[in-house]
Amino acid sequence: MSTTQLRKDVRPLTIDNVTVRFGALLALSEVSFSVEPGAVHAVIGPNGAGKSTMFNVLSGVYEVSEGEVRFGDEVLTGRKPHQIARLGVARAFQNIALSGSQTVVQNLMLGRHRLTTAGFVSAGLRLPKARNEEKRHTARVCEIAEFLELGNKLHVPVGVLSYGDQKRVEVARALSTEPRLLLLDEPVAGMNAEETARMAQTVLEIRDALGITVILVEHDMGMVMGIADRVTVLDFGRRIADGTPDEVQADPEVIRAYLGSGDETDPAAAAAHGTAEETP
Amino acid sequence: MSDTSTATRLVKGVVLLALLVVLLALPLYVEEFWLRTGFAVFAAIIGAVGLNLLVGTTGQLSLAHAFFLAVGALTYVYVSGDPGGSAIEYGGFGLPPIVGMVAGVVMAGLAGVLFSPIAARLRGIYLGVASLGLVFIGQHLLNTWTSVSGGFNGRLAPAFDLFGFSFGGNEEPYLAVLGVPFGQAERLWYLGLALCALACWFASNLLRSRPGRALQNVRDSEVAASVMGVNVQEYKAKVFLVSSMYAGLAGVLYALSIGSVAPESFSLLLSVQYLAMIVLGGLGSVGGAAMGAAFVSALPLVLQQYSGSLPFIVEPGQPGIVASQAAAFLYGGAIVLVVMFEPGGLAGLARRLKRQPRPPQESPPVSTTSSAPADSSSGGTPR
Amino acid sequence: EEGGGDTTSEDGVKIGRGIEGDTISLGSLTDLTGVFAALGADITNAQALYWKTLNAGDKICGTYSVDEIVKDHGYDTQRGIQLYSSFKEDVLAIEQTIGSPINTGLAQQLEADSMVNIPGAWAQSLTEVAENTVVGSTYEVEMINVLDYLLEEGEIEEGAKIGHIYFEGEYGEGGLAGSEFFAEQHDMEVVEVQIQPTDTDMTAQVTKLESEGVDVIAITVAPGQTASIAGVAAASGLDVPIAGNNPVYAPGLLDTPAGDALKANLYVASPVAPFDQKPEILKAYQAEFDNDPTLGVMFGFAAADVMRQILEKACDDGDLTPEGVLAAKESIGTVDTGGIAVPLEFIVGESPSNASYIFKADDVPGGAVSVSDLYEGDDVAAFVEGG
Amino acid sequence: MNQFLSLLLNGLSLGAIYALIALGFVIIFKASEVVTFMQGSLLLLGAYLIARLSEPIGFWAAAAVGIVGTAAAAVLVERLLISRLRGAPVISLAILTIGVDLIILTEITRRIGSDILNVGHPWGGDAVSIGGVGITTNRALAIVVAGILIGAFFIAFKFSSWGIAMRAAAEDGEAAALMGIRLGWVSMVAWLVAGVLAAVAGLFATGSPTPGVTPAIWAVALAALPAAILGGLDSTGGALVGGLIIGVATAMAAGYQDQIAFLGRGFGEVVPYVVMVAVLLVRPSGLFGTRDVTRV
Amino acid sequence: MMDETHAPILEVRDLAVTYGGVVQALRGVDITVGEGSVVALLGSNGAGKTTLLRTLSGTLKLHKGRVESGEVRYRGSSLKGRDPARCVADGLVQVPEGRRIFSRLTVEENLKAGGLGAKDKSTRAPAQERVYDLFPVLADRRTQRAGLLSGGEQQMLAIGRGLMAGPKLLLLDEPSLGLAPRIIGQIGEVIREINRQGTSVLLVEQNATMALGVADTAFVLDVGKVSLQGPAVELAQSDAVQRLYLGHGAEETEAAAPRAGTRKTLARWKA
Ligand SMILES: Nc1ncnc2c1ncn2[C@@H]1O[C@H](COP(=O)(O)OP(=O)(O)OP(=O)(O)O)[C@@H](O)[C@H]1O
Ligand SMILES: Nc1ncnc2c1ncn2[C@@H]1O[C@H](COP(=O)(O)OP(=O)(O)OP(=O)(O)O)[C@@H](O)[C@H]1O
Ligand SMILES: CC(C)C[C@H](N)C(=O)O
Ligand SMILES: [Mg+2]
Ligand SMILES: [Mg+2]
Repeated sequence: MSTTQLRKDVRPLTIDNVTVRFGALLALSEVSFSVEPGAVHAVIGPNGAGKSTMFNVLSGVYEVSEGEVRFGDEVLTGRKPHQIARLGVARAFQNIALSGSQTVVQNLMLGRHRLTTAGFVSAGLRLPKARNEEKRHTARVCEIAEFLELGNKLHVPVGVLSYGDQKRVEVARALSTEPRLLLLDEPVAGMNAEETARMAQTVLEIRDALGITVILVEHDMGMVMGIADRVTVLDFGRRIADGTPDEVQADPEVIRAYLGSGDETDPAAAAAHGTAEETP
Repeated sequence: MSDTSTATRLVKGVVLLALLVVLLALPLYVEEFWLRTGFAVFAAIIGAVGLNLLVGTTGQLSLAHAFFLAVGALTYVYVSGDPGGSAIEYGGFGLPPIVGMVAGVVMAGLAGVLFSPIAARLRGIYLGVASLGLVFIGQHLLNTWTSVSGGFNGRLAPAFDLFGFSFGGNEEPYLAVLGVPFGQAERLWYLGLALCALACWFASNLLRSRPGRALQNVRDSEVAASVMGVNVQEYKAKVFLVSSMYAGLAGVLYALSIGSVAPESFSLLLSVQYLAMIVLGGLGSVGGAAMGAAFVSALPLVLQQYSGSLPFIVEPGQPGIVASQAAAFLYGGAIVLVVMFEPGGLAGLARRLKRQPRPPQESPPVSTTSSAPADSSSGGTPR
Repeated sequence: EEGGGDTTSEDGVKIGRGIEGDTISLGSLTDLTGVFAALGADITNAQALYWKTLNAGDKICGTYSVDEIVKDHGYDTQRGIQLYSSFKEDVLAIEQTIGSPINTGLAQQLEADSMVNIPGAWAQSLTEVAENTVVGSTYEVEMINVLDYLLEEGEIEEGAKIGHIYFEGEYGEGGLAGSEFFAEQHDMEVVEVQIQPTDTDMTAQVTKLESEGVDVIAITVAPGQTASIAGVAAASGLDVPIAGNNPVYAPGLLDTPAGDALKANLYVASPVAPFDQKPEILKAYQAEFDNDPTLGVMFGFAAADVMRQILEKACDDGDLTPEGVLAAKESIGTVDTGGIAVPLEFIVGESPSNASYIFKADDVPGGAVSVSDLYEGDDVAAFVEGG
Repeated sequence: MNQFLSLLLNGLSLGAIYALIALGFVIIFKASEVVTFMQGSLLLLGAYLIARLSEPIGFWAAAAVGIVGTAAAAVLVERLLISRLRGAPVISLAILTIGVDLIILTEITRRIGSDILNVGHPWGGDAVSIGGVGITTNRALAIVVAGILIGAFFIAFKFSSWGIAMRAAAEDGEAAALMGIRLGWVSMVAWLVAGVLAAVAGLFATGSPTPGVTPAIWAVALAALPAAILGGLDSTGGALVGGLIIGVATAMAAGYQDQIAFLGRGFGEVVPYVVMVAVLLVRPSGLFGTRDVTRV
Repeated sequence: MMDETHAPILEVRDLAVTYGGVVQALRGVDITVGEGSVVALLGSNGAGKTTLLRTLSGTLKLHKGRVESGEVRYRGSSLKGRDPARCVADGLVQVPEGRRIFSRLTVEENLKAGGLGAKDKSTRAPAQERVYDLFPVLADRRTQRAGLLSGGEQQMLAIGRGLMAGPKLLLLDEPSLGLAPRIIGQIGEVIREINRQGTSVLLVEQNATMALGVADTAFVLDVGKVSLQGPAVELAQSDAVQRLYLGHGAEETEAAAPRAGTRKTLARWKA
């Protein structure tokens, strides 16, 4: 754990026996784990293991078939996404879900939605209250953009940004909600090694400076093992491991299901060949 | 970046101001026909701006606009009109016109809110055609409910007045500016201009602020919007409310511009015309909707007024193409040309003239498909 | 607005709006591109021909030639009303306005502008406006006349069952009111079926009438539906007379598969004589235009002739201002168009005539033969009095 | 009972015509996600050509020329306009078709004038009796032809890759091109087929018991739109079922108008829409339409 | 390792491309892909990698891009003006960036769509079987709507779909995106395998470890120009590639930065 000064309202997250079914498919099966307040907690696992599904449960997009998720005293399961957002849970999507025609600032201002109040009437009539609010929050959002190295792209429509920058906007938008719990789904996909390192750095900064909890889903093991305080591993919807990065990396089950031999550059070791020829 | 944006904002302000001055001075120079056409255009602009909030901004394809216009128009004539009618008798409260106008706007809004739960279940073209059902059902209702509508031929609309200042009918008190007497047409022109300017101002404020951003994100990705804390159902209901209130006001002005209302006027055709306005104008922008509304509602009249002077036109009654047919050809052709050269609408043209950078996903993707418009979450979307 | 810019011409006639030198301008709000395009084109053609002939000959008052300003509203009410404002300062009167909703919408303005107007329709409500000059009997009277004719001829009997297919709106309801009144007088029953102008297939409607066992079909529809009704009735063996208001027929129907059925069963009441009574008009028309004329042509001639007579009267009275023309219309008494239209007398709120021409469809030039001269049903007087 | 059967048969035959038009909507939608508003004028064009030509060259030759001509017109529109706007918002394309529709409609209306053109079907106003219930030969043939055509398309979609190519092209043109799918070809074929279907529908829509070709038959296409939606805009079978449902509902509402008179006279006119909205409330993508699924 | 003397299947000479006439995405690029070789193309975001592939596959004009100068020769003939469908028919197949699977089609239909461009129809069934062998999860989900797959599963489908056409030259745009490490290894193996069977590959990757592991030669693209090129093994040793693409040296920055205080920080929001 770091020397972080926790935000006072950051609570532990408890995932209790969560099951999600799609027809016959068990996307999550009796998964339980808990996330310490102020931790960077990684969730990893093979493709289709249920990581994004877990995020969909946490943010209220999917309903659980069984089980419960609690954030402090609040039960998250059964609530609508916007209600969960109001509790301070924010999410950056795996597949970018920004408004391409709107600028970076406008996209980030959407993150302020839960923190602001201007309605149709006061916004439409440009009442002073709405204008002041807009000004204050725009300033904050620019700070956040600055923090994610988007300072020189504030007024560019996000649709023309490169993939890496759009990923950064995703993270920035989630941060703009001033969350207590931040969910990041593959934030460095499509980034090169150097950019990945910078993003890893940013995640640590977020945790330390803001004192909030971060759950990270990522396939870049360098990043995960570098910054996670704790790692949960899913496979076929089941939790197969949970522990510190070192423990998890050494777990044979995890190596078999997910990591492979660890040396991807050596083709002989990759299971691929075997799969191609030995699968009945 | 922000330097250029203040500069463009300045230019935009100057252009708008110049436009306003021209519009204010126009009644001193042009004929009544043009003022009346102008008033109809103002009404159309208000309706189109409202529809654009719904379709362009929020991505809810609606063809029900004619119905909401009808609610506004009928409420106005019923609340402010007197009982009458010879063949078919109809009722009326005879309240002051301003009351009728407000009631029209409110009732239309209410109708929109009532429809929104149905709308919430449907998407894309399915929503569009289902909302068309509202138009047919509404027309049937009006034809049947003759005590309100006056039946098939409709009923007269009371002239508007505000605190004793009449906008039609008796032209009192007498008013003349620079020697030009201000009669009904001139007065209506200013009424329309004022309401239209107000409606556009309100809508563009809305688009640039919290509710507008939420609506645009509902269009681009409902899931993302809700995860960011937007109550999607509530916002959809609200935008239906606002959009149909705009339609209601447009309906009231429509009644004033015709001087009467008949159920037949609020047909499928009117809905399609409104859709054409916002698409040809450019989805999502207030200026675009205004341009599109002017284009669709005035062009046929303008063409008919001038197509008589085309060389190949024959007098009505002679074999060949008469002026009004030529106007229809030209109008159809104009629609085709606009789409061919500016698929994103006339607003794109204006933007191109200003040579602003053009974001690739310019025109908001309102798809007529069943899927949520360009939802990046569907996995098939490029970066 | 000019206000009262009236002047007096050389020969002492007061003139004002719509007269420029020796030319009188008349307006026409027609439909050349909308649902009533066929009707509108025929009326417009006929009127153009009428004025062309007149301008080359006698002119109005021996002085004025007539110029038309024709506007096409495509049956769009808003457009019609805007187009009205585009020419109302320039025309003396309107010789044709198609579309009941447009006529209704214009009522107030017609009154304010003293704009004498000939609607292209025959609804009772139109007669309530003093400026409107309805050329013919109302739909109610028409329907009573044709049913009465059938009763008279023994095609139907007292106590019969009438199946009435009618349009939604004033036109259809006018016709229906006629048949209902007639049924009351003769102990008959009316089975009503309402349709929309856009319906083209009448199978379901006729099937219903057939199962009700009607003895006569009354129709207040458009030509397309007429053919379908006759065709379906014939195919299903419902061999009963069909009685229609004037807009139900067009000669082109005879070429359709329903042609024989129409010739056998259709009886139509009309404000204007069919072409067999006025072959010279048909000839003149066909010399100029190459389409198959409908009765709209006769109506166009009749309307133009009525307009001419009103203008002549106004001229004789020394007042060709709009107000003068309106006064002439009100004081003209009975108008005789030389057998083109029924005799007319304009009294606000009343059917301008009690008579109709009754014709049957036939393979003759113009597609119709009259089966009687001017015909006035026995019940019409009672209907007109009873209001 | 007899009335019921008669209405049913009549409704089915009307529905067969709707189904043909609806299938045109479906195919263009499948290939491009565009809802075309041109079906009405294409139908009118087809009927007009056949009617005008059947006098000089005989009905069958006229029918062939009319169908080919209408298909050619549709292809022309696709080549000259639609194909040049690849990537444009589909809603703009829909509006474009309104413009083209207006032009064609105006021209044909002008040419028809006040006439009612007779198509000159060899079967004229003949009627046949099915199970004691009469129906015109024209309509009976409409049912048969619609059944055959729609069946053929159903099979074509099921057992060839044509359907996949279309849907792929519609969802993501660029990715489809990268699969070797010829976008221009897919779109052209779709319009061609829609043109053929419109002309065939026009051929039957203007036969007995309808009098002949008037501009009013343009509106038949309007009734087919709710049919296509109700069935599911991307479903071939849906077009058939939707067409039949709307046809039968319309006929029943007209035939039993007294029984539903409490809803107001003329309610029959709104029946197609009421049926459609009711279906959509239960199945938001129509009866057989592909359900809309997205995930994040 | 492949023999460098092979005749090139693809030759790009002095290629310059712009978007909308203004954005210069490529500014004189020379790249050669030898017949039967695997070539890796690296470069940071926005370097022009995707633009190059679009030029090759004929989809550039769909993005309002234009070739300003230079030429591209594929198997000896110019690709100028060749439309995408022809390219596929000629064996030039691109797996696009960002998956671009047909989300409303089922998994199997996606694969079928991938096979539509193949000249030889008889190869479709075996090709499909091979894809299912490579990615068994796709076989399990044959009838599922592709849009419901997880991100990585969609990526597998995209790659599998590209293999269906039986390409001679396969252009892969970031195939490893969003894939689990084990699968990335597997993809590398697949690339070698199809290469062995005679397909040449041009591989665009951010995952340089994998790319340089399977490639014979590599190019690095930097703002529209080739900045480095050479045998993959040699390039992997170069400083720039080590730092930027292989992440070596990044760890130090990471560890050092917070203490150095050079990074921007974000204050908490109070309100
Ligand atoms: N809405 C849904 N309907 C049906 N199946 C679904 C749905 N959402 C997810 N799945 C299935 O559930 C499984 C888990 O998917 P999920 O997206 O959670 O995987 P993931 O762990 O995020 O994988 P990746 O690393 O590839 O993103 C997958 O097999 C997927 O196909
Ligand atoms: N459609 C387009 N219109 C305008 N500019 C574009 C377009 N597509 C790409 N660009 C620009 O061209 C340049 C090269 O982009 P390209 O997509 O080829 O980069 P890339 O190397 O593939 O990057 P990434 O690693 O992010 O995929 C970038 O500056 C980009 O902004
Ligand atoms: C000729 C009539 C059928 C006209 C009809 N009354 C109308 O609405 O204009
Ligand atoms: Mg995932
Ligand atoms: Mg790229």
